[in-house]
Amino acid sequence: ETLACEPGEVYIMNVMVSGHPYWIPVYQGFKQAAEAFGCDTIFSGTPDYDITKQIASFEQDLVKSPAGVLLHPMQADPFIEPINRAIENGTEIVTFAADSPNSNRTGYITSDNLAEAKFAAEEFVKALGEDFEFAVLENPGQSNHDLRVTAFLDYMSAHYPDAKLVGRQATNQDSNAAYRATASIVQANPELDAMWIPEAGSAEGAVAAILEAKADVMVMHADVTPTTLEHIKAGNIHAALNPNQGMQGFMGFMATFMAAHSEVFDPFNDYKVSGYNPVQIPFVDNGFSVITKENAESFDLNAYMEGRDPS
Amino acid sequence: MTDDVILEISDLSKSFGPVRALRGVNFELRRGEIHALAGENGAGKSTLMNIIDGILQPDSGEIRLDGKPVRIASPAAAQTMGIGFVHQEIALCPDVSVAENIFMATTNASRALLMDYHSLTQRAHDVFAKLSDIDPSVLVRDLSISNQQLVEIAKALTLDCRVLILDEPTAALTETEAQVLFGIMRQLADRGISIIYISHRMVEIFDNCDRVSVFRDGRHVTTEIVADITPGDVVNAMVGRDLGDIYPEKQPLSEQSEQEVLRVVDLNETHRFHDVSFCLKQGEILGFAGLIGAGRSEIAKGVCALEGTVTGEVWLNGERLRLRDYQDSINAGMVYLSEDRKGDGVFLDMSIAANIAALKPEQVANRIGLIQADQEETQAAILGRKLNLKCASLGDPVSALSGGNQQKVALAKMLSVNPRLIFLDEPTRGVDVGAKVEIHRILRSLANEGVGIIVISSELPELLGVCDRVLVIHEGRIRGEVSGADMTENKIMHLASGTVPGVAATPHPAV
Amino acid sequence: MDNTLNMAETKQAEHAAPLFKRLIRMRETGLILIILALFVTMSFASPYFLTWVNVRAMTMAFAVEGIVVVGMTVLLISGGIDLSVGSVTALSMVIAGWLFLNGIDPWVASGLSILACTAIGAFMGFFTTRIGLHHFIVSLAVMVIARGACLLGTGGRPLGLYTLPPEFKFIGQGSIGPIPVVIIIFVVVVIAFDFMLRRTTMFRKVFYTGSNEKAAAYSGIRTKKVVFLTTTLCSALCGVAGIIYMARFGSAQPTFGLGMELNVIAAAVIGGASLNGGSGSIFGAILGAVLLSVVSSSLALLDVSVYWQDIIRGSILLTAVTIDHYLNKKRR
Amino acid sequence: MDNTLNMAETKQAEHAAPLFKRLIRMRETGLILIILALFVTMSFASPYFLTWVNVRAMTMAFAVEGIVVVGMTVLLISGGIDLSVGSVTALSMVIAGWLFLNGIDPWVASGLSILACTAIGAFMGFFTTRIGLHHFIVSLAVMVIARGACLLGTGGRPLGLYTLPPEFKFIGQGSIGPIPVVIIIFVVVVIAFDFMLRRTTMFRKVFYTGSNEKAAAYSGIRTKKVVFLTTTLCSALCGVAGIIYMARFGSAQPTFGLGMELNVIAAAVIGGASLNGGSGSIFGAILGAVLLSVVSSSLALLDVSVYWQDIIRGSILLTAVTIDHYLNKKRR
Ligand SMILES: Nc1ncnc2c1ncn2[C@@H]1O[C@H](COP(=O)(O)OP(=O)(O)OP(=O)(O)O)[C@@H](O)[C@H]1O
Ligand SMILES: Nc1ncnc2c1ncn2[C@@H]1O[C@H](COP(=O)(O)OP(=O)(O)OP(=O)(O)O)[C@@H](O)[C@H]1O
Ligand SMILES: [Mg+2]
Ligand SMILES: [Mg+2]
Repeated sequence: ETLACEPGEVYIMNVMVSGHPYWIPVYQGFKQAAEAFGCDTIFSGTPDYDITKQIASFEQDLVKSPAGVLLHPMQADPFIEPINRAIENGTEIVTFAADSPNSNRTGYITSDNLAEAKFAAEEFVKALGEDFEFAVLENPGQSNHDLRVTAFLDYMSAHYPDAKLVGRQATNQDSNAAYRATASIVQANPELDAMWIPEAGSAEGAVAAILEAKADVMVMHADVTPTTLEHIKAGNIHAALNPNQGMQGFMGFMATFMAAHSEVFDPFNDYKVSGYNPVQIPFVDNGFSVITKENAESFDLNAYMEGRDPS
Repeated sequence: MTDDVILEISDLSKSFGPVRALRGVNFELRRGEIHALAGENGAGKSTLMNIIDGILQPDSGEIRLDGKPVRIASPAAAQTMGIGFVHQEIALCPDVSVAENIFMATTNASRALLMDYHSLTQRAHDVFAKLSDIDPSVLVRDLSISNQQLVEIAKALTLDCRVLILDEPTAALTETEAQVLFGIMRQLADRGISIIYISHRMVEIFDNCDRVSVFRDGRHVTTEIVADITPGDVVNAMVGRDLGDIYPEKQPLSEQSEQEVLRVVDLNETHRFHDVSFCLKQGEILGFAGLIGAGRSEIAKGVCALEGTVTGEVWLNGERLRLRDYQDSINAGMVYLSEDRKGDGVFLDMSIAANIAALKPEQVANRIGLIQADQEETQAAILGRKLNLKCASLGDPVSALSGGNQQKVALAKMLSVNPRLIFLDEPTRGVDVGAKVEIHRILRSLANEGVGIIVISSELPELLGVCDRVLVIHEGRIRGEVSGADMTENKIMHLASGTVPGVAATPHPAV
Repeated sequence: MDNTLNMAETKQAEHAAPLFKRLIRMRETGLILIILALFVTMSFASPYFLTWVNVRAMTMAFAVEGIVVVGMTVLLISGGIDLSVGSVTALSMVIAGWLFLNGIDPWVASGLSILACTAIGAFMGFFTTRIGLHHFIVSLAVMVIARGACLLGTGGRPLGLYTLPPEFKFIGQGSIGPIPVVIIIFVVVVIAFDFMLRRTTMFRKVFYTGSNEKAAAYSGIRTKKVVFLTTTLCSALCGVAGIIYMARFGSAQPTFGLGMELNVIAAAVIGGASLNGGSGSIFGAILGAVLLSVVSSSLALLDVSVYWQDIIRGSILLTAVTIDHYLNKKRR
Repeated sequence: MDNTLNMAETKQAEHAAPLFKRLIRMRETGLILIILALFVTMSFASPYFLTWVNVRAMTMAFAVEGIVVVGMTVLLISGGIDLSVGSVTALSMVIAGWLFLNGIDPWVASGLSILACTAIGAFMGFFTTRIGLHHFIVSLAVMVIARGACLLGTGGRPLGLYTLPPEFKFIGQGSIGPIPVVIIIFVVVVIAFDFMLRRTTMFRKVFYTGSNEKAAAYSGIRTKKVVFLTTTLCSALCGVAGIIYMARFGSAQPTFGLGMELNVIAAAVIGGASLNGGSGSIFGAILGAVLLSVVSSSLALLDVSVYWQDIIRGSILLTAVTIDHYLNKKRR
């Protein structure tokens, strides 16, 4: 007997700011895995950056009694109670890209922000030596972006104390704010060699400012947009580190599906007595790609989505 | 005056919901005449004018201009037909200079691309040369209400119109300014311009107008040539009965009490008034006279701690008041009726009942501070009836009332707290003769009950008729005092304009 | 006389069909009809709509914000406006959370936090009434400052507060019978303020002040004090809302409430509050919040494509306001 | 008479030192002083501040938004307000970008996009003037709808427009001599509108309408038309700004301009525009934008900690507005 969905068995992927393009390839991976098992999927969440609305949409998902929800919780703790309630009522929950570690969710799929930060640091050192000036833009309050920056700074100060942090500005994914901040940083630090930016929106503005100032700065950032992709092709941006979104969605589905079909799994532990789901996956790393001039062509989301159904 | 009819209105009707403001009205205006409109508050005068100016559309009826039926769709359309209108309620742009306000319509109509501020100011100066000495470059928001009224008039005079409508233009003006206006009106009429003049002051109608039309309850009652009738006839037609004596009996000399209701000693305000001392005896009605901007309102507000930083002493019924603000004054029983009813007298978008309760909402509330709607209505109904307030429902917003009825609401608000002393600044502004008589009677009976009454009025006959004693204010100082036989228009005018050396004011009351 | 007659007539009519008449004359009737229509449509469109779980989720989605809507409505009526509600709410969570993590009893911490928010309101009240700046600009500056304080207090990372005692979490997560405590608090606050605003002399002065500040001053009302108090009240209610959010989420989020101000003001305005002051009602504002929230929730429930959701949401909002406008016009 | 005397005095003084007097009497003088003070402080604090490159960068940071500020100021003066500026600007980029990617000449695409934005403005104008809804609520709905249209047109993905021809990119990235084209366009727009608003009869009607709509209508001004046109103008200028942004960033971002409305309104208000209509100036509003932008840039230049920046920014804003208020009070 093979594992497959019953008719009407549905899996939901719930996110915040649901119009953001980041989710598109994730959902494609989610769907591809679901199709392989004959399952139905729904893309859900709130278009707003609003925790209350995301919780409401999550609770509304539960009205449909899905077998499982792959959830990107906007904040960790507010979701503890809703997640636990969902599991009690028979819907399995797996988190991705952001976690709710104190809840009873069975799995967590993410890219390793520490690994990204480490890679970026080593890449700078490879090109610039151990003694250079660098700046970061950041987005306080957004956990994964925060982690990318703090991990980078920690790594640099631990391993390359000679490199000097000369600018650190919050630009909150706003390209105009990033433009302004970068322009000022470049002014104040004519010797600036490198910049690390945790997301692509700010990178667009930062590159514009650097080009205008005709400064020689090595830029790396996480995530990617068509514009930064073009900048990579043109050599204005050294590289972008892009989480493997497809894998995130695909593994996300697998983890959710397995949690919902845990009856096939009978591990050597106390789950029967203690009554928890045996499919516990503390952490899956979906990996990341390094986008450079050479491979940029393959990261055109519009080309990828050609002929695919976004919903 | 010629006989050709320029504007003709027949069978015009207009309703506001259940209120039938105009019912089949007929009216005609001839070239070069000054045609007065008279009628009680709410008779429909302003409504008719608003229709002629295109602000309101009639429900039925016909308007003919030069014999041709017309539809006046908007004030802009009225303007192109040569109709100019000075509104009962001042409508000026407060953030804009006087000069620009005056020439707003001209600016609008002109094809010029750029503003010519210099010529604007120059022309405004010319207009004011006859009228007043307002600086055309100041912002309208910095003008007093009377000066704003003058701007309104100046605005109308610059219009190139054939029909000029003046809706109670003199309500806030003193005799002097009013006379200037009448002079200008006559010149215009002689040039063939037709003027519709609305006023509740019979004297003005009889001194300056050619014909008079009387309205009652939205109906046109009669149109007469002024020379053929008497003010009594007009009042009779308006009210439907004879009013008898317009002013109540004065306080007989014999009954004058020595008991002081109010005593003000050495009241000073750096910019507005100086060394003001006076007292008010029980049973007496005191008047403040003066020219526009003399400082009458400011003194009253100063006494009530309503505005400005004032030094000096105020004693009410023998007790020294130390007022932090107007709230304290109200609590002490001293209230001030504002001259600018639209600006600070009423809450236009709130109900009549709520307006009347505003001074002390606690009065219509139960012990734990909950407003009792029925008590609120009852209070409003009682006061409304007393003042002959005409309204569809006490729950209507004040904005739905005619000008004079709004004034009655403002007055009712003052009376609602049973004050010990009332300053009434232009109390009968825009109020019809019938109601005026009523208000004067109320004032007298309040005075007889021991309530202090101080009346500020630009209408000298009113001051003479109502007050037992009048203080004349000139440039922020008390210039003199008249009472008894001394109380004549002539004497007051001389004192007010400063052409007579100031006679000693009320001797300082010994403290 | 005409008026006495007319008045008598009105009185009579009122007695004839008092409830119906009063309903028709109510400002809020239009909104109620629109929301009812939405409910009926939705219950045909989705079998899940009228389930208890869904209704509960929808109510929970606006209940706490509803408390802020109450404060904003009172402030709008008095003629003010407050853009800082979102950050002050967040700051309330952050202060209370920070104090709690530093060993202070959560109830005491909450009290102190609400007090701090009240002080912020007083601060804004000072600048608007004493110095005479516009509410818009003062509250905008405070919005930025309070958000900065949130970041400073948390280092930009949410404070995890799952160690809050259960009796405290009960405020945000518990239920009495089937009804969540949050909803109970919300309903109590709404009813209390709606009643006070309609009936007490104290709040009547808020209407006078907002309707015509000068006339109010000329009626002896200490208008500056009134505006000062409404400004303070609004921030205090943000403080309360922040505490409830904290109990509900078990965390304090420095980025909470971004953009909340527009939502809250929109709710009040849809419900009949005038941005020029002088009119508005709590009941109406809450209906406005319900409308906004139900539309969002419905679109989520119907699985409408994200790319269409905003367009539909905006269009429904515009349509609803237009219909309400016409219904009110007729009624007058 | 007292006032005649005063008038004479004023007249005389005016002739004595006309320029100085006029400067002192200008509404904007206070702001200029504050900005100057900021500049002086900053040039001591950082040697990089007064370099051409930095000034250029600071100007670039607000130049395009400055065009939107112009539109908003005119709208505010006429008594309206527009919350949709951010999304309409984004939509302008998206429409033009989408058309360009579908093979239409970028200049034609830009023209069509500006036209579309103008139509959106006309749509809002219709709802506010003909139906009689409040600007706030209409523009809020349109803000949501336009944002939705951005998402729909792009699938939420920014459109990469790297292939835009260089002569088009020149608008956003080129320079004439040392001066960027963006700044030239900005300065021309500002000077043109400032002049028109001060001097042309057409724009004076905007002041009249905003100051007292009734009085303006009584003078024959078609106030609804005026408000309709200012609403349309504001959106049209958002369209222009969107095109310049597109040329500058070489991409169309559906999420661009979130929260722009508050910034833009704040600039206008700091510069003396009244939210009740009737007063304001382009020059002042631009000074407001300069103030906001220079503060941000300075904080970045001084590398102030992220966690302190908001607090300092808000405090400077509040202080500046307060000082400006007192300077204006004195001047009167
Ligand atoms: N906008 C309105 N809504 C409802 N009723 C109105 C409105 N405007 C006027 N009315 C009513 O129409 C009637 C006529 O009012 P109008 O203003 O024409 O009186 P008026 O003769 O000018 O009185 P006054 O001498 O007091 O100015 C009044 O009963 C008034 O209440
Ligand atoms: N807000 C104000 N700011 C500056 N001056 C004012 C203000 N209000 C009044 N004044 C001035 O104070 C003086 C006294 O004005 P007030 O209104 O008391 O005069 P009044 O005798 O009541 O005359 P009226 O009301 O008929 O104009 C005038 O010169 C007036 O211009
Ligand atoms: Mg009238
Ligand atoms: Mg006066």
